[in-house]
Parts: sequence; C-alpha cells; structure tokens
Amino acid sequence: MIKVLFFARLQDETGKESIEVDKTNITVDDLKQHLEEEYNLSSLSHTMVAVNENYADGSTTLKEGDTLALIPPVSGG
Amino acid sequence: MIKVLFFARLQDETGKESIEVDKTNITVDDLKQHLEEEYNLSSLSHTMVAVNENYADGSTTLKEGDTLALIPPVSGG
Amino acid sequence: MTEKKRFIVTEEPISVDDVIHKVIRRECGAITTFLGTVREFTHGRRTLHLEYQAYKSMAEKMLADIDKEVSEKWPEAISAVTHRIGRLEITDAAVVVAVSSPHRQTAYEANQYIMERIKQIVPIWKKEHWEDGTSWVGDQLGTTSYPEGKPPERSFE
Amino acid sequence: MTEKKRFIVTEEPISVDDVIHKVIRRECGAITTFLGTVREFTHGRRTLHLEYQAYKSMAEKMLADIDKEVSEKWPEAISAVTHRIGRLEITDAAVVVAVSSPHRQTAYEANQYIMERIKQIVPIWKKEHWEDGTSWVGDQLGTTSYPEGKPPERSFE
Repeated sequence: MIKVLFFARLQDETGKESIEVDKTNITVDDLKQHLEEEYNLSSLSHTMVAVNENYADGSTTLKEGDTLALIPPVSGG
Repeated sequence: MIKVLFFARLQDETGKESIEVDKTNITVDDLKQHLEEEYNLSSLSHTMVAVNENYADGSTTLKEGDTLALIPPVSGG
Repeated sequence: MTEKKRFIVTEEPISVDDVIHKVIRRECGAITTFLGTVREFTHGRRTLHLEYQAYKSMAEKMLADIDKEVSEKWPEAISAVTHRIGRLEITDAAVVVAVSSPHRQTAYEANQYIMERIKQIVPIWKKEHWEDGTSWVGDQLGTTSYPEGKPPERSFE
Repeated sequence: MTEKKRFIVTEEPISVDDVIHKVIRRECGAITTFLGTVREFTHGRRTLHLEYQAYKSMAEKMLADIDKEVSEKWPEAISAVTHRIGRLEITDAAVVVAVSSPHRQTAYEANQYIMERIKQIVPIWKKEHWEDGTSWVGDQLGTTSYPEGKPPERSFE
C-alpha cells in the first residue's frame, strides 16, 4: 500500500485529503498517470512530489508503506 | 545670549549639560575657539555642530537666542 | 536561546515577541524580523480573507532545512520561523521570520534569504477568497515545469 | 495606521509590538523590523552594560527627516522608530525600526537604509561600560573631519 496526499487544488478536485493505493514497486510517474485516470485529475505531469517528506523525481520507485505527496506550486509566506 | 549644549565626551569634560554664553553675531568657528580656551577642551575643530537643531557649518553666524549644540561623532542604533 | 521549537506551522495567531525570544542571544547585536501580512488589495482586486493549507510535518522539516542552508552561508545567524495556517483576515500575520546575528548586515540578508526559500520550497498553499469566488494562488494548473523534480535552488522575485 | 507619534526617543523599554502597530496597514503585505540589542562581547571585550545619551528633540526631528528621505525613495513605505536611552543591559533593545510596504523587497531595503542613516546623523551617543572602565563609542577625539559641517550624505559599513 502507498499513501497518497492531496493538497490545495488537488484536494479540491478529489474531495479527499489522502487515499491508499494498493500498489508497490511503481515509479512516481506511473503512479501519477494512474491517479490522473482514476480520479479524472487535470494533468499531474508537472506537479512536484515528495516521497516520505523529501522532494523526489518521477523516476523514483515507491516501496510498500511509502507516502507520496502531490505538491502543487507552493504559495506560503 | 547663546545657549551651548554639550553631549557625550564633551559633557564629561565640561561637567555641564549646557551653558549660556554672552555673545551674539559670532561665527560657529569663533565660538568653538572661545569654548576650547574657556573650558580647556580637547580640539573642537572637527566637532560637528547643530544650530537650533539643524546641522550647520563653521561659518554660520549665531544670533541672539540661538542654541548651538556640539555634536561628537554619533553612535546610536 | 531557548530550546523551544524554532520552526512551527500552527493554526494559532503568531506572537512576534515569542518568535523574537527564540533567537535573542547575549552575543547578538542585531535581530531582524519579517512579518508577511494579509493584504486587502492585489492588483486592484479586493481580498476578503485568505485560507492557508500546509503539509505540516514536511513544511516544518523544510523550514529546518532552510535553517541549515542559512547556517552554512552565515554561521553566526540563528533563525526562527512561525507560519500560520487556516483562515486569516486582512492585516493578520501569516508568517514571522526572526534572525539574530552579532552584526546587522547578516541579519538582514539571512532574513531575506529565508523568505525567498519559504516561497520556493515550503509546502504551504494560499487560497484567496475574493468577492466573486476563490482561487489557489500560484501556477496551480501545472504549466510550470520543474525538471529537477523540485523547486529551483534559488531565484529572485 | 494610528496617529501615534512614529519617531520617539525614550527612557522606557521598547515594545516591538507597539512599534509594529504604528505601521500596520490594510494595503501592506510586508513588515520588517530591526532590533539593535546590547551585545555582551565586542572584539572579545566584555561589555557590562551600556549608557545611551541623546539630544532628544533633535534626534526625533532627524528620525522624521530620515522618514522623509525614505518616502522619496520608496513612496509606498511607512516607518516608525523608537530609540531607547539611559542604562541598558545585555540583550536589551536599544532601537526598533519597523517598515511596512505592500511588497517585501521595499520593506527590507528601506529598513536597512534607516539603520544606516541613524548611525550617521541622529544625535545619540553610546557609552560602553567595561570591566575596567568606560568609553564613549565612535571617534570621540575628533580626528574625523566633516568638511561639510555635517555627516556625509551616505556611506556604508
């Protein structure tokens, strides 16, 4: 299982703060594509991600128990 | 009468915060020289002055009722 | 310096004095603070209020990471940051950054650097509530590319 | 912005919040503050405490003059300054400068400019109390020449 966190626009689009996805050994890019299809999201191709609270790139492979956060452009401060 | 204000080192040297000098129509430079002699002060030749709370130069002529402040290098902040 | 947590994301109003007290030290002569406050008008459009959302645990971690960058660039500087989330009204402080240093130039520069980095890499999002709707601020449609998979190392407004 | 006096020289401890509140405005998104605090060590020498003296009326006038310079350079900035005088202990704030502006770059720059100008032209003097004596800070022996009869228009540390 991989935990996926949604924030900002993506949280509004999905209506959820987080979901659990029953996949492992999948790359970030592949999981993004799966999520786009499953939740009919606007493109995630340029959306940053963090794996276990560290920024990561699309080729990162997700392991059992990882947390993937989808991070739209930040606007704090 | 001209009022003269002393601050910092000059206040310590004279032991006074201010004095009244019975002169008028005298330039700042001439009054500085008079004060050096009268109070045995270390040289005032490079000490800044303010006349009535505005920085002024040595050639300024002091009038009856003016306030001359001798301003050692400032160190606020 | 107290051992209080220096990097915080909270729903509570921010006390500037509390943030300052985390960085006061006997060897310091200079403390700078920055308050980011909610502005009523942006490009002539009236904001009614703002709503901030954070990935709280990661945001606090990124603030501490920024502090490490600061320590490398300015070893004498100590920083503390509190970012507020939830609903904020006009003039409320959304973020307070405090930096102490023996000398003032470092305190200004490090403070400015922290604010730039917060806007680049800390996972916090702002939703504007206008008279006629709402919108998440920033390029939320993903047209900005981050080929490195993370925000660029450094950029200026 | 309240109509409270924005440029003050006082013997009382300074409240940072009070100074900030003089510059908060609905059109502002950024407030910077600078606190000049009493440092224990300067070039390895221990300070026990400091004593500040001011030509109070002229000092407040010069602070207001600096504000006019700021308004010309950064029309959107509003500033407030409180300088404390008398005896100050280690970590006490001697000066608090607050600047508000719609955008942060201006708030940082104007704040830094005000501090530079305070150190150049505001008639306030600092006496260090060391373990083995006292001394007025600065070139008190008058070896610096001011041919213009006043401090230079601008210089940087």
